[in-house]
Amino acid sequence: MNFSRIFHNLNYAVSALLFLMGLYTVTVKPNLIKKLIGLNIMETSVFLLIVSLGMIPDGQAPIVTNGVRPSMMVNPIPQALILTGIVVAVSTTAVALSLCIRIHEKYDTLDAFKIHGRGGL
Amino acid sequence: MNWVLNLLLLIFLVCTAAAAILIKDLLAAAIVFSAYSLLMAILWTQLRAPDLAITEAAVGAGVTTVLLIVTIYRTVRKEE
Amino acid sequence: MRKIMVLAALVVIGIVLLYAVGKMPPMNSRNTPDKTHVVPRYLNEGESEGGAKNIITGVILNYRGYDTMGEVTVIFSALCATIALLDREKRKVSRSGVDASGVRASVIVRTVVRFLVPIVVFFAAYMILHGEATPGGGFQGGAIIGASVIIFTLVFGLPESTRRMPLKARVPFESIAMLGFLAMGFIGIAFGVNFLTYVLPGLHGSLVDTIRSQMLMVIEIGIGIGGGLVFTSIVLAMVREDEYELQPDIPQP
Amino acid sequence: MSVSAHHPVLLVAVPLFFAALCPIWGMWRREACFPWALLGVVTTGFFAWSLIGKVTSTRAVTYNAGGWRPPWGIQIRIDFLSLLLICMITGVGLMVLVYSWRYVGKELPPEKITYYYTLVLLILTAMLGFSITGDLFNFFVFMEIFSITSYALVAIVGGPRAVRAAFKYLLMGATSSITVVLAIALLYSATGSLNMLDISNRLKTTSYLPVAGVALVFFIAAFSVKAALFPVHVWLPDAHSIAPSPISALLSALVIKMGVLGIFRILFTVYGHTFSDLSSTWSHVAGVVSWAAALAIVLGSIMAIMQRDLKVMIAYSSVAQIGYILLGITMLSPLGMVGGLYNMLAHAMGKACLFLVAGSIIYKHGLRRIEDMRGLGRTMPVTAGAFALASLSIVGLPPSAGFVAKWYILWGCFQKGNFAFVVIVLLGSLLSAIYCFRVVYYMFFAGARERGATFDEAPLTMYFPAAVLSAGTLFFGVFAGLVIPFLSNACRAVLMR
Repeated sequence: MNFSRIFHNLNYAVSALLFLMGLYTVTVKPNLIKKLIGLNIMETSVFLLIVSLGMIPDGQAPIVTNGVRPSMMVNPIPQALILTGIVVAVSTTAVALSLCIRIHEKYDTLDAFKIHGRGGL
Repeated sequence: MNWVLNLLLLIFLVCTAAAAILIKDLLAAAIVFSAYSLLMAILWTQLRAPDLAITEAAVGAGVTTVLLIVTIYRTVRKEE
Repeated sequence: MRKIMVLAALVVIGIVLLYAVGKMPPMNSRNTPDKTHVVPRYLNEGESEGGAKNIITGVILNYRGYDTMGEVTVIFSALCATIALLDREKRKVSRSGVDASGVRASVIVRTVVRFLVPIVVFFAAYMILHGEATPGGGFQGGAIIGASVIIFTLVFGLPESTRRMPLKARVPFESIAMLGFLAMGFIGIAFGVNFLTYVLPGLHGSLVDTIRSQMLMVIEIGIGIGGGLVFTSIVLAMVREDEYELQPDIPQP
Repeated sequence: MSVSAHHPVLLVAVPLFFAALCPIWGMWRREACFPWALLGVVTTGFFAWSLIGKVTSTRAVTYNAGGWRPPWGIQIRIDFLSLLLICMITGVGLMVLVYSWRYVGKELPPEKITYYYTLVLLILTAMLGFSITGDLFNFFVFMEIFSITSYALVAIVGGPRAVRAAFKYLLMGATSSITVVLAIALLYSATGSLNMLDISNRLKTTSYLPVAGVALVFFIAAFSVKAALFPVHVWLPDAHSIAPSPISALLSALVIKMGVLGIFRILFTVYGHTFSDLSSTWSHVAGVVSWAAALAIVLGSIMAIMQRDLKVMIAYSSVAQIGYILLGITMLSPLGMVGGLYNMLAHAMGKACLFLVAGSIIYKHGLRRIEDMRGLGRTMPVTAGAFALASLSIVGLPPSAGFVAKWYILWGCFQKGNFAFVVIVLLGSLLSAIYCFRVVYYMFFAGARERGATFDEAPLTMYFPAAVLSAGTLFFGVFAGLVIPFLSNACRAVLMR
């Protein structure tokens, strides 16, 4: 494993770490809202990875203004994709939270172990 | 892109994410998560993505946090 | 036991991810595959072909407009899903102008918010209309509109904001973002070009650019209004408290 | 350019238009939603129908959304597999919609009816868009639409078990969606493109193949969750058994096929060309998927036998049938792949029919337990007959479509010389015969006297769709020659290049 490359790609490594933290929360934490926070952390970590892909040295935002040549701009595609991704993330969260409200009405708890018995979700 | 600022923001990101995961009080976790989103927005301005930074600040830190808080308000606040 | 299994799985995934990170193209460099293949055309021609100074706006509305149509469908389906799960807010609620604990918001907060909300909405409108040239655009503007409604609801209570934005006025405009996309797409088909093509045949000179920017503007405004209303409706459906209906009106001080 | 050239995009735009206006109709009058949705699906079906001739005469119909050529814009690409799927989606969707009319009127609170039909239209739109797109990120966007709508549709009635199952489904589904984005990001960093065919070309020359290999693993893992492949199938029995029956039919017949389509597209369309470094990773992944599928066949069938609730049994049977489909696809022999893809068709019709029948029984008598089905063959002859016909297809007996599919899969196993899979396929058929014919036995032969022999059938709009679907399994069994030649051409093209 090439550690100097990993350090150079620090943003990628941190997003991998955040992804794992989110996944841990989703799978282990019993509280449903906690799980959703973990899901959101996972999502933003992937977004961080994609946005970091587009960076170039001394890059400028991809907006045509005076004094910014196209070769100085960062890659706009990841940004366009992530714009979609953020909206998708908030949509999923909204649906999940409405489900949480319903679950709390039926079970009077948000603890996965209490809702499901021993196995959890 | 400023390497020092980038590094600092990454460290803060990991700290806030860990805090949001570990804090037992869900309301506090939601607020910390909102801070996490804002840090992410700042990081994105450093990565020259102003559109995304605005979106994340409005949607991630704003709308998502409000939805979380509304849900916590309608359900339970403490993680048992 | 379960924790140990999960941790083992996470370690495996982590090693795979780290391996990928080690092999990925170096960050912050110009010669990676993603910057040499598709992007140069966007950056060089984006203003003239895509019709927006902000290249990202050009990409999301023009080059990848079909994706964005899917994206507005995602938030619309999130709204439908939320409503299907929670129902709409009830229309007749009596307890007005108080927060959850029954305490009226202080006069300072109310005054500040009364002045703040128009400014926020104005800023959102700027963002929607000016997304072509500056950071921002329909989604950002829509989210900010949604945020302003949330602030208003927090301070003045749900009944007041449902009075200001009644259900009958909201429902027809919630799907307007999709309808904007579809209308512009069908215009393209009617003119004999592909769906979501904004350069219509049979036009000359600067008229092409004008028509294109008008069409993009229609879509952008549609996304702004539709997105804002969807966020508003989701939040209003979620803050609906059934107990509100049962309690008598608290006399105003 | 004539209007017929635009049919590929109208396949998505028209149902989307109908979905967008549905809540407005519902605000005016709730009863208007059903005819409106029906009109939408019928119109969409017309576009799907009109594409059949075009796709079968050429290899693929393409359409550039926005007029941008592929690497720059999003291309819609309808090959024969997409055609098969869009015909399945519109056909089964229409039947499910017709069935919904009476069922929903009884089971759902009236204020939810508007959004029920809107969500059904949205889920059909999303599946159509997902099947015909040629762009990876567009793939993800449509996947999110049908995922979000199906989470809501599972829980729309709102019982305690339903919301619990929906949340479980949501957690697994959302995690897999995020994994798909991660994989898209990795693949984008290695190739710099989002169009599937373009990625496939660029993978030949890229110097970042290990990254693409990791992306492949994540893609397959994520789509396996959507397809409910064996170790990650745990959401399926809960969600599919507790959802309203038309929705169970929709989810089991179509939505899990989308996961299969994802695996197919990734394995063959995107990564199919790559040789050298990646080929060992690729064949390992395919091997793992085929063994998981084999395990799914056995364990899914055994779990189905152990169930006492009819809908849970049918749901576990879906796990086994998905195993057949994926086993056929990942066997890497043309015959096996034809069998796997044909089983998609057979399973879509058969499983939709079984769930609709189970729904009719719940609607009419409120019965869920298999032992309680005694004598239903007399009182509900059409419904029970449809069940028996459809279970022929699920088991794989002639002359049903399921038989053709399993025959090809078996043939593919022999061609590959893999006798373990031969045994598993035959064992799976035996086990499914046990669980299916147990129900048929109760319906027709056990204790008929306990229930009066009076004719007490479900409404016409409920038994008719089930009858049509079961007749469909028979039709495509007898006239398999209508589809098989095109499928085998497509499969050979996929495997030989």
